[in-house]
Amino acid sequence: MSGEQLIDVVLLTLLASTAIAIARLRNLLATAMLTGIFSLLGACWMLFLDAPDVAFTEAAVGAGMSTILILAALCVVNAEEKPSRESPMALFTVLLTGGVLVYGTLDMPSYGDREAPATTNPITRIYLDSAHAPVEYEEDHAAGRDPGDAFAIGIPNTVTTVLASFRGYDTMGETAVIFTAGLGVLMVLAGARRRRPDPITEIDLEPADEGSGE
Amino acid sequence: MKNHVILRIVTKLLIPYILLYAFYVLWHGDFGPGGGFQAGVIFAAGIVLYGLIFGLQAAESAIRPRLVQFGVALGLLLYIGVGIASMLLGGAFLDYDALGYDGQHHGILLVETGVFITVASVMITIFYSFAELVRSQ
Amino acid sequence: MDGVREVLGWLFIVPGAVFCVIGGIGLLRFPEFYSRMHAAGITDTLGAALVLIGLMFQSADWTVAVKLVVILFFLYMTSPTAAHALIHAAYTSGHEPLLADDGAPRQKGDTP
Amino acid sequence: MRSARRYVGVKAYFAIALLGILVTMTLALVRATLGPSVYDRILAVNLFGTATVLFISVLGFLTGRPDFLDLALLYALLNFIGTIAILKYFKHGSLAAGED
Repeated sequence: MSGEQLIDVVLLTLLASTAIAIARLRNLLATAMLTGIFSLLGACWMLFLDAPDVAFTEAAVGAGMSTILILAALCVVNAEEKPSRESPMALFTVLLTGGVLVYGTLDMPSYGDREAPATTNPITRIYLDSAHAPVEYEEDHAAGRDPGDAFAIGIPNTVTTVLASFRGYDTMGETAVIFTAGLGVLMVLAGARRRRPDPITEIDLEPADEGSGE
Repeated sequence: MKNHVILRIVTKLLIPYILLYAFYVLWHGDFGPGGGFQAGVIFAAGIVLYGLIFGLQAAESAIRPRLVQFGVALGLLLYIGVGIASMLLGGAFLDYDALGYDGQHHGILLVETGVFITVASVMITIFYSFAELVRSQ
Repeated sequence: MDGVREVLGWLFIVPGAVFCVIGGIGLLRFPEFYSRMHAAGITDTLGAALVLIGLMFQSADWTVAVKLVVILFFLYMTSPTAAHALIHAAYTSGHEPLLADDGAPRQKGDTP
Repeated sequence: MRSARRYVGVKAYFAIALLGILVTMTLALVRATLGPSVYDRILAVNLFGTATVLFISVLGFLTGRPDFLDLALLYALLNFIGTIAILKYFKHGSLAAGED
Protein backbone atom coordinates (compact mmCIF):
# COMPACT_ATOMS: atom_id res chain seq x y z
CA MET A 1 0.00 0.00 0.00
CA SER A 2 1.50 3.30 -1.01
CA GLY A 3 1.61 6.25 1.32
CA GLU A 4 -0.99 7.99 -0.77
CA GLN A 5 -3.46 5.15 -0.31
CA LEU A 6 -2.67 5.05 3.40
CA ILE A 7 -3.64 8.71 3.83
CA ASP A 8 -6.77 8.10 1.74
CA VAL A 9 -7.81 5.16 3.90
CA VAL A 10 -7.10 6.99 7.16
CA LEU A 11 -9.12 10.03 6.08
CA LEU A 12 -12.06 7.94 4.94
CA THR A 13 -11.99 5.89 8.15
CA LEU A 14 -12.02 9.05 10.21
CA LEU A 15 -14.95 10.38 8.16
CA ALA A 16 -16.91 7.16 8.66
CA SER A 17 -16.26 7.03 12.40
CA THR A 18 -17.29 10.67 12.76
CA ALA A 19 -20.53 9.91 10.95
CA ILE A 20 -21.22 6.94 13.23
CA ALA A 21 -20.49 9.06 16.31
CA ILE A 22 -22.88 11.75 15.06
CA ALA A 23 -25.60 9.15 14.59
CA ARG A 24 -25.07 7.64 18.05
CA LEU A 25 -24.90 10.82 20.15
CA ARG A 26 -28.11 12.11 21.69
CA ASN A 27 -26.80 15.52 22.79
CA LEU A 28 -27.48 17.83 19.87
CA LEU A 29 -24.81 20.36 20.88
CA ALA A 30 -22.18 17.62 20.70
CA THR A 31 -23.64 16.61 17.36
CA ALA A 32 -23.22 20.17 16.09
CA MET A 33 -19.56 20.12 17.09
CA LEU A 34 -18.93 16.74 15.47
CA THR A 35 -20.57 18.07 12.31
CA GLY A 36 -17.90 20.75 12.33
CA ILE A 37 -15.23 18.06 12.55
CA PHE A 38 -16.88 16.16 9.70
CA SER A 39 -16.69 19.27 7.57
CA LEU A 40 -13.00 19.79 8.39
CA LEU A 41 -12.23 16.19 7.45
CA GLY A 42 -14.30 16.49 4.29
CA ALA A 43 -12.34 19.55 3.21
CA CYS A 44 -9.05 17.73 3.86
CA TRP A 45 -10.20 14.77 1.81
CA MET A 46 -11.41 16.88 -1.13
CA LEU A 47 -8.09 18.72 -1.08
CA PHE A 48 -6.33 15.38 -1.12
CA LEU A 49 -8.29 14.50 -4.27
CA ASP A 50 -6.90 17.67 -5.90
CA ALA A 51 -10.14 19.63 -5.79
CA PRO A 52 -9.12 22.85 -4.04
CA ASP A 53 -12.16 24.80 -5.22
CA VAL A 54 -14.62 22.29 -3.78
CA ALA A 55 -12.55 22.09 -0.61
CA PHE A 56 -12.59 25.87 -0.41
CA THR A 57 -16.38 25.94 -0.53
CA GLU A 58 -16.59 23.23 2.09
CA ALA A 59 -14.13 25.14 4.27
CA ALA A 60 -15.91 28.46 3.99
CA VAL A 61 -19.36 27.01 4.64
CA GLY A 62 -18.26 24.47 7.26
CA ALA A 63 -16.03 26.74 9.32
CA GLY A 64 -17.95 29.95 8.83
CA MET A 65 -21.64 29.35 8.62
CA SER A 66 -22.96 25.83 9.11
CA THR A 67 -22.06 25.56 12.81
CA ILE A 68 -23.63 28.94 13.46
CA LEU A 69 -26.80 28.10 11.56
CA ILE A 70 -27.13 24.75 13.36
CA LEU A 71 -26.70 26.52 16.71
CA ALA A 72 -29.21 29.19 15.69
CA ALA A 73 -31.68 26.42 14.96
CA LEU A 74 -30.83 24.71 18.27
CA CYS A 75 -31.80 27.93 20.08
CA VAL A 76 -35.35 27.41 18.88
CA VAL A 77 -35.69 23.68 19.58
CA ASN A 78 -34.73 21.31 22.37
CA ALA A 79 -31.04 20.54 22.73
CA GLU A 80 -31.65 16.86 23.51
CA GLU A 81 -32.79 14.38 20.92
CA LYS A 82 -35.80 12.33 21.92
CA PRO A 83 -35.07 8.61 21.89
CA SER A 84 -36.92 7.24 18.92
CA ARG A 85 -38.09 3.71 18.29
CA GLU A 86 -35.79 1.80 15.98
CA SER A 87 -38.04 0.11 13.50
CA PRO A 88 -36.75 -2.73 11.29
CA MET A 89 -38.65 -1.22 8.37
CA ALA A 90 -36.54 1.94 8.50
CA LEU A 91 -33.33 -0.07 8.68
CA PHE A 92 -34.44 -2.12 5.69
CA THR A 93 -35.25 0.99 3.68
CA VAL A 94 -31.90 2.58 4.47
CA LEU A 95 -29.98 -0.57 3.62
CA LEU A 96 -31.91 -0.99 0.38
CA THR A 97 -31.30 2.61 -0.69
CA GLY A 98 -27.63 2.37 0.21
CA GLY A 99 -27.31 -0.91 -1.69
CA VAL A 100 -28.93 0.59 -4.79
CA LEU A 101 -26.58 3.57 -4.62
CA VAL A 102 -23.52 1.34 -4.29
CA TYR A 103 -24.80 -0.80 -7.16
CA GLY A 104 -25.12 2.35 -9.22
CA THR A 105 -21.49 3.27 -8.67
CA LEU A 106 -20.34 -0.07 -10.15
CA ASP A 107 -20.99 1.28 -13.64
CA MET A 108 -18.89 4.36 -13.06
CA PRO A 109 -15.25 4.42 -14.21
CA SER A 110 -12.84 3.52 -11.45
CA TYR A 111 -10.93 6.23 -9.65
CA GLY A 112 -8.21 7.74 -11.79
CA ASP A 113 -9.22 5.79 -14.92
CA ARG A 114 -7.52 7.09 -18.08
CA GLU A 115 -10.44 5.94 -20.24
CA ALA A 116 -13.09 7.72 -18.19
CA PRO A 117 -15.45 9.92 -20.23
CA ALA A 118 -14.32 12.96 -18.29
CA THR A 119 -10.79 12.59 -19.64
CA THR A 120 -11.52 11.32 -23.15
CA ASN A 121 -14.28 13.75 -24.09
CA PRO A 122 -12.94 16.53 -26.37
CA ILE A 123 -14.74 19.20 -24.33
CA THR A 124 -12.26 18.58 -21.50
CA ARG A 125 -9.42 19.67 -23.78
CA ILE A 126 -11.33 22.82 -24.74
CA TYR A 127 -11.98 23.70 -21.10
CA LEU A 128 -8.37 23.16 -20.12
CA ASP A 129 -7.01 25.07 -23.12
CA SER A 130 -9.24 28.03 -22.37
CA ALA A 131 -6.73 29.19 -19.78
CA HIS A 132 -4.45 30.43 -22.56
CA ALA A 133 -4.83 34.09 -23.27
CA PRO A 134 -6.27 35.01 -26.64
CA VAL A 135 -3.02 35.89 -28.32
CA GLU A 136 -4.01 38.28 -31.07
CA TYR A 137 -7.04 39.55 -29.27
CA GLU A 138 -5.87 43.12 -28.85
CA GLU A 139 -5.12 43.60 -32.51
CA ASP A 140 -8.34 41.87 -33.46
CA HIS A 141 -10.26 44.18 -31.23
CA ALA A 142 -8.56 47.28 -32.61
CA ALA A 143 -9.36 46.17 -36.12
CA GLY A 144 -12.93 45.37 -35.19
CA ARG A 145 -12.56 41.68 -36.06
CA ASP A 146 -13.72 38.69 -34.09
CA PRO A 147 -11.01 37.02 -32.04
CA GLY A 148 -9.54 33.97 -33.65
CA ASP A 149 -10.15 31.42 -30.92
CA ALA A 150 -13.63 31.61 -29.45
CA PHE A 151 -12.72 29.45 -26.48
CA ALA A 152 -9.61 31.26 -25.33
CA ILE A 153 -10.55 33.10 -22.18
CA GLY A 154 -7.25 33.67 -20.47
CA ILE A 155 -8.13 32.92 -16.85
CA PRO A 156 -5.74 30.53 -15.14
CA ASN A 157 -8.30 28.94 -12.83
CA THR A 158 -10.29 26.69 -15.13
CA VAL A 159 -12.94 26.05 -12.50
CA THR A 160 -13.86 29.73 -12.41
CA THR A 161 -13.93 29.84 -16.20
CA VAL A 162 -16.26 26.86 -16.44
CA LEU A 163 -18.55 28.05 -13.66
CA ALA A 164 -18.89 31.67 -14.66
CA SER A 165 -18.42 31.63 -18.43
CA PHE A 166 -19.02 28.26 -20.08
CA ARG A 167 -21.74 27.33 -17.62
CA GLY A 168 -22.95 30.84 -16.86
CA TYR A 169 -26.59 29.77 -17.09
CA ASP A 170 -26.12 27.11 -14.43
CA THR A 171 -24.50 29.54 -12.05
CA MET A 172 -27.31 32.00 -12.62
CA GLY A 173 -29.75 29.25 -11.71
CA GLU A 174 -27.78 28.50 -8.55
CA THR A 175 -27.84 32.16 -7.57
CA ALA A 176 -31.58 32.15 -8.11
CA VAL A 177 -31.84 29.09 -5.85
CA ILE A 178 -29.91 30.87 -3.10
CA PHE A 179 -32.11 33.92 -3.58
CA THR A 180 -35.23 31.77 -3.26
CA ALA A 181 -33.87 30.05 -0.16
CA GLY A 182 -33.17 33.38 1.50
CA LEU A 183 -36.61 34.63 0.58
CA GLY A 184 -38.18 31.47 1.99
CA VAL A 185 -36.34 31.68 5.31
CA LEU A 186 -37.19 35.36 5.58
CA MET A 187 -40.90 34.78 4.99
CA VAL A 188 -41.21 31.73 7.25
CA LEU A 189 -39.33 33.27 10.17
CA ALA A 190 -40.94 36.69 9.80
CA GLY A 191 -44.31 34.97 9.90
CA ALA A 192 -43.32 33.05 13.03
CA ARG A 193 -42.19 36.26 14.67
CA ARG A 194 -45.41 38.07 13.93
CA ARG A 195 -47.55 35.31 15.39
CA ARG A 196 -45.93 35.69 18.81
CA PRO A 197 -46.10 39.37 19.68
CA ASP A 198 -44.26 40.08 22.89
CA PRO A 199 -44.09 43.84 23.33
CA ILE A 200 -42.13 43.73 26.57
CA THR A 201 -39.04 41.95 25.28
CA GLU A 202 -39.30 43.79 22.01
CA ILE A 203 -38.94 47.18 23.69
CA ASP A 204 -36.26 46.69 26.33
CA LEU A 205 -33.36 46.59 23.90
CA GLU A 206 -30.34 48.21 25.39
CA PRO A 207 -28.79 51.03 23.38
CA ALA A 208 -25.69 49.74 21.65
CA ASP A 209 -22.69 51.65 22.86
CA GLU A 210 -19.36 49.98 22.92
CA GLY A 211 -17.73 51.72 25.85
CA SER A 212 -20.04 50.34 28.49
CA GLY A 213 -18.08 47.12 28.87
CA GLU A 214 -14.95 48.44 30.48
CA MET B 1 -19.48 38.38 25.71
CA LYS B 2 -19.44 42.16 25.47
CA ASN B 3 -17.69 42.59 28.80
CA HIS B 4 -14.98 40.20 27.78
CA VAL B 5 -12.12 42.60 27.00
CA ILE B 6 -9.72 40.16 25.37
CA LEU B 7 -12.39 38.74 23.09
CA ARG B 8 -13.54 42.20 22.08
CA ILE B 9 -10.07 43.45 21.23
CA VAL B 10 -9.07 40.35 19.27
CA THR B 11 -12.38 40.40 17.43
CA LYS B 12 -11.93 44.05 16.50
CA LEU B 13 -8.48 43.17 15.20
CA LEU B 14 -9.70 40.12 13.32
CA ILE B 15 -12.86 41.32 11.57
CA PRO B 16 -11.17 43.72 9.11
CA TYR B 17 -8.90 40.92 7.98
CA ILE B 18 -11.80 38.51 7.52
CA LEU B 19 -13.65 41.04 5.37
CA LEU B 20 -10.47 41.85 3.44
CA TYR B 21 -9.85 38.16 2.89
CA ALA B 22 -13.37 37.81 1.52
CA PHE B 23 -12.55 40.42 -1.13
CA TYR B 24 -9.24 38.71 -1.84
CA VAL B 25 -11.08 35.46 -2.47
CA LEU B 26 -13.61 37.26 -4.67
CA TRP B 27 -11.10 39.05 -6.90
CA HIS B 28 -8.35 36.47 -6.81
CA GLY B 29 -10.73 33.68 -7.78
CA ASP B 30 -9.47 33.90 -11.37
CA PHE B 31 -6.00 32.83 -10.30
CA GLY B 32 -6.44 30.62 -7.24
CA PRO B 33 -9.20 28.66 -5.57
CA GLY B 34 -12.26 30.65 -4.66
CA GLY B 35 -14.97 32.75 -6.17
CA GLY B 36 -18.10 34.68 -5.41
CA PHE B 37 -19.86 32.01 -3.35
CA GLN B 38 -16.96 31.39 -0.99
CA ALA B 39 -16.27 35.11 -0.64
CA GLY B 40 -19.90 35.76 0.26
CA VAL B 41 -19.86 33.14 2.98
CA ILE B 42 -16.60 34.50 4.43
CA PHE B 43 -17.94 38.07 4.42
CA ALA B 44 -21.12 36.93 6.18
CA ALA B 45 -19.02 35.04 8.74
CA GLY B 46 -17.20 38.26 9.58
CA ILE B 47 -20.48 40.09 10.19
CA VAL B 48 -21.80 37.16 12.22
CA LEU B 49 -18.68 37.24 14.40
CA TYR B 50 -19.35 40.92 15.07
CA GLY B 51 -22.92 40.06 16.02
CA LEU B 52 -21.79 37.24 18.31
CA ILE B 53 -19.39 39.41 20.30
CA PHE B 54 -21.11 42.81 20.34
CA GLY B 55 -24.72 41.68 20.20
CA LEU B 56 -27.33 41.54 17.48
CA GLN B 57 -28.32 45.15 18.07
CA ALA B 58 -24.81 46.42 17.27
CA ALA B 59 -24.53 44.25 14.17
CA GLU B 60 -27.90 45.42 12.90
CA SER B 61 -26.94 49.05 13.34
CA ALA B 62 -23.69 48.41 11.46
CA ILE B 63 -25.31 46.52 8.57
CA ARG B 64 -29.01 47.33 8.47
CA PRO B 65 -31.47 44.50 7.82
CA ARG B 66 -33.20 46.58 5.16
CA LEU B 67 -29.90 46.97 3.31
CA VAL B 68 -29.24 43.25 3.49
CA GLN B 69 -32.71 42.41 2.19
CA PHE B 70 -32.05 44.81 -0.66
CA GLY B 71 -28.77 43.03 -1.36
CA VAL B 72 -30.47 39.64 -1.64
CA ALA B 73 -32.19 40.83 -4.79
CA LEU B 74 -29.43 43.17 -5.98
CA GLY B 75 -26.89 40.40 -6.55
CA LEU B 76 -29.19 38.34 -8.74
CA LEU B 77 -30.22 41.47 -10.62
CA LEU B 78 -26.56 42.31 -11.26
CA TYR B 79 -26.01 38.82 -12.66
CA ILE B 80 -29.02 39.03 -14.97
CA GLY B 81 -28.10 42.62 -15.80
CA VAL B 82 -24.73 41.50 -17.16
CA GLY B 83 -26.56 39.01 -19.37
CA ILE B 84 -28.98 41.64 -20.65
CA ALA B 85 -26.17 44.14 -21.20
CA SER B 86 -24.33 41.63 -23.35
CA MET B 87 -27.55 41.13 -25.31
CA LEU B 88 -27.95 44.85 -25.83
CA LEU B 89 -24.36 45.07 -27.02
CA GLY B 90 -25.02 42.56 -29.74
CA GLY B 91 -24.08 39.20 -28.23
CA ALA B 92 -26.10 36.35 -26.82
CA PHE B 93 -27.35 36.26 -23.21
CA LEU B 94 -24.27 36.10 -20.90
CA ASP B 95 -21.89 36.20 -23.88
CA TYR B 96 -19.18 38.25 -22.23
CA ASP B 97 -17.20 38.75 -25.45
CA ALA B 98 -19.76 41.37 -26.41
CA LEU B 99 -18.77 43.53 -23.45
CA GLY B 100 -15.72 44.91 -25.21
CA TYR B 101 -12.01 44.47 -24.78
CA ASP B 102 -11.18 41.65 -22.36
CA GLY B 103 -14.90 41.19 -21.92
CA GLN B 104 -14.61 37.65 -20.60
CA HIS B 105 -12.50 38.80 -17.69
CA HIS B 106 -14.74 41.73 -16.77
CA GLY B 107 -17.90 39.74 -17.31
CA ILE B 108 -16.74 36.96 -15.01
CA LEU B 109 -15.74 39.45 -12.32
CA LEU B 110 -19.11 41.22 -12.50
CA VAL B 111 -21.01 37.96 -12.37
CA GLU B 112 -18.97 36.74 -9.41
CA THR B 113 -19.65 40.03 -7.65
CA GLY B 114 -23.35 39.42 -8.16
CA VAL B 115 -23.08 35.95 -6.63
CA PHE B 116 -21.06 37.45 -3.77
CA ILE B 117 -23.71 40.06 -2.94
CA THR B 118 -26.56 37.56 -2.99
CA VAL B 119 -24.80 34.88 -0.95
CA ALA B 120 -23.49 37.29 1.69
CA SER B 121 -26.89 38.95 2.02
CA VAL B 122 -28.77 35.66 2.28
CA MET B 123 -26.41 34.32 4.96
CA ILE B 124 -26.62 37.51 7.02
CA THR B 125 -30.40 37.58 6.58
CA ILE B 126 -30.75 34.01 7.85
CA PHE B 127 -28.59 34.81 10.88
CA TYR B 128 -30.57 37.96 11.68
CA SER B 129 -33.88 36.16 11.27
CA PHE B 130 -32.95 33.30 13.59
CA ALA B 131 -31.42 35.59 16.19
CA GLU B 132 -34.44 37.90 16.19
CA LEU B 133 -36.74 34.92 16.43
CA VAL B 134 -35.05 33.79 19.64
CA ARG B 135 -35.00 37.31 21.04
CA SER B 136 -38.71 37.83 20.49
CA GLN B 137 -39.75 34.62 22.21
CA MET C 1 21.40 25.18 -0.30
CA ASP C 2 19.33 22.05 -0.67
CA GLY C 3 21.32 20.37 2.07
CA VAL C 4 20.61 23.25 4.42
CA ARG C 5 16.94 23.00 3.57
CA GLU C 6 16.98 19.29 4.26
CA VAL C 7 18.57 19.80 7.67
CA LEU C 8 16.18 22.60 8.57
CA GLY C 9 13.28 20.42 7.50
CA TRP C 10 14.33 17.64 9.83
CA LEU C 11 15.05 20.16 12.58
CA PHE C 12 11.70 21.94 12.50
CA ILE C 13 8.98 19.92 10.79
CA VAL C 14 9.52 16.55 12.42
CA PRO C 15 9.76 17.92 15.99
CA GLY C 16 6.68 20.01 15.21
CA ALA C 17 4.76 16.90 14.23
CA VAL C 18 6.03 15.10 17.33
CA PHE C 19 4.77 17.95 19.53
CA CYS C 20 1.41 17.76 17.75
CA VAL C 21 1.13 14.08 18.60
CA ILE C 22 2.21 14.77 22.20
CA GLY C 23 -0.55 17.36 22.50
CA GLY C 24 -3.05 14.89 21.08
CA ILE C 25 -2.01 12.15 23.51
CA GLY C 26 -2.28 14.59 26.40
CA LEU C 27 -5.72 15.66 25.24
CA LEU C 28 -6.86 12.07 25.29
CA ARG C 29 -5.11 10.75 28.39
CA PHE C 30 -5.13 13.60 30.92
CA PRO C 31 -7.72 13.19 33.65
CA GLU C 32 -9.66 16.45 33.53
CA PHE C 33 -10.45 19.51 31.51
CA TYR C 34 -7.84 21.99 32.76
CA SER C 35 -4.90 19.64 32.28
CA ARG C 36 -6.22 18.69 28.84
CA MET C 37 -6.24 22.39 28.05
CA HIS C 38 -2.54 22.48 28.88
CA ALA C 39 -1.84 19.58 26.53
CA ALA C 40 -3.86 21.11 23.70
CA GLY C 41 -1.87 24.31 24.10
CA ILE C 42 1.27 22.43 23.07
CA THR C 43 -0.22 21.52 19.70
CA ASP C 44 -1.78 24.92 19.21
CA THR C 45 1.41 26.89 19.79
CA LEU C 46 4.63 24.89 19.77
CA GLY C 47 3.62 22.22 17.30
CA ALA C 48 1.94 24.60 14.86
CA ALA C 49 4.77 27.13 15.04
CA LEU C 50 7.51 24.55 14.43
CA VAL C 51 5.72 23.00 11.47
CA LEU C 52 4.90 26.34 9.87
CA ILE C 53 8.40 27.77 10.41
CA GLY C 54 9.86 24.60 8.94
CA LEU C 55 7.60 25.00 5.91
CA MET C 56 8.79 28.60 5.51
CA PHE C 57 12.32 27.35 4.94
CA GLN C 58 11.01 24.94 2.30
CA SER C 59 9.07 27.47 0.27
CA ALA C 60 10.47 28.28 -3.14
CA ASP C 61 8.65 31.58 -3.47
CA TRP C 62 8.57 34.56 -1.12
CA THR C 63 4.77 34.91 -1.47
CA VAL C 64 4.41 31.41 -0.06
CA ALA C 65 6.61 32.31 2.90
CA VAL C 66 4.56 35.48 3.51
CA LYS C 67 1.35 33.45 3.45
CA LEU C 68 2.83 31.08 6.03
CA VAL C 69 3.78 34.04 8.24
CA VAL C 70 0.23 35.37 7.99
CA ILE C 71 -1.23 31.95 8.83
CA LEU C 72 1.05 31.70 11.86
CA PHE C 73 0.11 35.22 12.96
CA PHE C 74 -3.63 34.51 12.84
CA LEU C 75 -3.22 31.11 14.51
CA TYR C 76 -1.28 32.80 17.30
CA MET C 77 -3.93 35.46 17.63
CA THR C 78 -7.03 33.27 17.58
CA SER C 79 -6.19 30.02 19.31
CA PRO C 80 -4.94 31.49 22.61
CA THR C 81 -7.96 33.80 22.59
CA ALA C 82 -10.28 30.89 22.03
CA ALA C 83 -8.49 28.97 24.79
CA HIS C 84 -8.81 31.94 27.12
CA ALA C 85 -12.53 32.35 26.40
CA LEU C 86 -13.05 28.62 26.86
CA ILE C 87 -11.25 28.41 30.18
CA HIS C 88 -12.92 31.60 31.41
CA ALA C 89 -16.33 30.20 30.56
CA ALA C 90 -15.53 26.88 32.23
CA TYR C 91 -14.17 28.48 35.40
CA THR C 92 -16.94 31.04 35.86
CA SER C 93 -19.60 28.40 35.35
CA GLY C 94 -18.20 26.42 38.29
CA HIS C 95 -16.24 23.70 36.55
CA GLU C 96 -13.83 22.83 39.40
CA PRO C 97 -10.29 21.59 38.73
CA LEU C 98 -9.94 17.95 39.67
CA LEU C 99 -6.33 18.21 40.81
CA ALA C 100 -5.18 20.26 43.78
CA ASP C 101 -2.14 22.54 43.58
CA ASP C 102 0.32 19.84 44.63
CA GLY C 103 -0.90 17.52 41.88
CA ALA C 104 -2.68 15.07 44.17
CA PRO C 105 -6.18 14.07 43.15
CA ARG C 106 -8.65 16.25 44.99
CA GLN C 107 -11.40 13.72 44.91
CA LYS C 108 -11.86 10.11 43.98
CA GLY C 109 -12.91 10.11 40.39
CA ASP C 110 -12.10 8.75 37.01
CA THR C 111 -8.38 9.46 37.22
CA PRO C 112 -6.53 6.70 35.39
CA MET D 1 -4.71 9.75 -12.41
CA ARG D 2 -2.44 11.36 -9.88
CA SER D 3 0.87 10.37 -11.34
CA ALA D 4 3.71 9.07 -9.24
CA ARG D 5 5.97 11.57 -10.95
CA ARG D 6 4.74 14.35 -8.75
CA TYR D 7 6.03 12.57 -5.69
CA VAL D 8 9.55 11.83 -6.88
CA GLY D 9 11.18 14.76 -5.13
CA VAL D 10 9.18 14.09 -1.99
CA LYS D 11 10.86 14.84 1.28
CA ALA D 12 10.45 12.20 3.96
CA TYR D 13 9.81 14.74 6.68
CA PHE D 14 6.67 16.01 4.92
CA ALA D 15 5.25 12.49 4.95
CA ILE D 16 6.21 12.00 8.61
CA ALA D 17 4.60 15.31 9.54
CA LEU D 18 1.43 14.38 7.64
CA LEU D 19 1.16 11.07 9.48
CA GLY D 20 1.79 12.76 12.83
CA ILE D 21 -0.96 15.27 12.14
CA LEU D 22 -3.34 12.47 11.15
CA VAL D 23 -2.62 10.72 14.44
CA THR D 24 -3.33 13.98 16.29
CA MET D 25 -6.62 14.30 14.41
CA THR D 26 -7.61 10.78 15.41
CA LEU D 27 -6.84 11.45 19.07
CA ALA D 28 -8.80 14.71 19.00
CA LEU D 29 -11.73 12.95 17.35
CA VAL D 30 -11.79 10.32 20.10
CA ARG D 31 -11.77 13.06 22.74
CA ALA D 32 -14.55 14.94 20.96
CA THR D 33 -16.66 11.80 20.91
CA LEU D 34 -15.98 10.75 24.51
CA GLY D 35 -15.51 14.17 26.10
CA PRO D 36 -17.58 14.11 29.28
CA SER D 37 -18.22 17.86 29.41
CA VAL D 38 -19.05 20.32 26.66
CA TYR D 39 -15.77 22.13 27.31
CA ASP D 40 -13.74 19.01 26.52
CA ARG D 41 -15.54 18.74 23.21
CA ILE D 42 -14.98 22.39 22.32
CA LEU D 43 -11.31 21.97 23.17
CA ALA D 44 -11.05 18.90 20.95
CA VAL D 45 -12.78 20.67 18.04
CA ASN D 46 -10.43 23.63 18.45
CA LEU D 47 -7.41 21.34 18.37
CA PHE D 48 -8.84 19.56 15.36
CA GLY D 49 -9.08 22.89 13.57
CA THR D 50 -5.41 23.66 14.23
CA ALA D 51 -4.45 20.18 13.05
CA THR D 52 -6.44 20.80 9.86
CA VAL D 53 -4.54 24.02 9.18
CA LEU D 54 -1.27 22.13 9.54
CA PHE D 55 -2.52 19.20 7.44
CA ILE D 56 -3.50 21.47 4.57
CA SER D 57 -0.21 23.39 4.69
CA VAL D 58 1.93 20.26 4.69
CA LEU D 59 -0.20 18.62 1.98
CA GLY D 60 0.30 21.68 -0.20
CA PHE D 61 4.05 21.30 0.07
CA LEU D 62 3.93 17.53 -0.36
CA THR D 63 2.01 17.77 -3.63
CA GLY D 64 3.84 20.87 -4.81
CA ARG D 65 0.77 23.08 -4.93
CA PRO D 66 1.30 25.95 -2.48
CA ASP D 67 -1.99 27.61 -3.48
CA PHE D 68 -3.52 25.22 -0.96
CA LEU D 69 -2.27 27.69 1.62
CA ASP D 70 -5.27 29.95 0.88
CA LEU D 71 -7.40 27.27 2.51
CA ALA D 72 -5.15 27.05 5.55
CA LEU D 73 -5.40 30.82 5.92
CA LEU D 74 -9.17 30.60 5.71
CA TYR D 75 -9.28 28.05 8.50
CA ALA D 76 -6.84 30.07 10.61
CA LEU D 77 -9.24 33.01 10.34
CA LEU D 78 -12.59 31.26 10.69
CA ASN D 79 -12.07 28.42 13.19
CA PHE D 80 -12.34 30.99 15.94
CA ILE D 81 -15.94 31.85 15.01
CA GLY D 82 -17.27 28.35 15.59
CA THR D 83 -15.69 28.13 19.04
CA ILE D 84 -17.08 31.50 20.07
CA ALA D 85 -20.53 30.60 18.75
CA ILE D 86 -20.64 27.33 20.69
CA LEU D 87 -19.46 29.05 23.87
CA LYS D 88 -22.04 31.78 23.49
CA TYR D 89 -24.84 29.32 22.81
CA PHE D 90 -23.83 27.26 25.82
CA LYS D 91 -23.61 30.23 28.19
CA HIS D 92 -26.58 32.31 27.03
CA GLY D 93 -28.80 29.84 25.20
CA SER D 94 -28.98 32.26 22.30
CA LEU D 95 -26.73 33.87 19.74
CA ALA D 96 -28.33 37.30 19.90
CA ALA D 97 -27.58 38.47 23.44
CA GLY D 98 -25.49 41.59 23.64
CA GLU D 99 -24.73 41.87 27.36
CA ASP D 100 -22.67 39.39 29.31
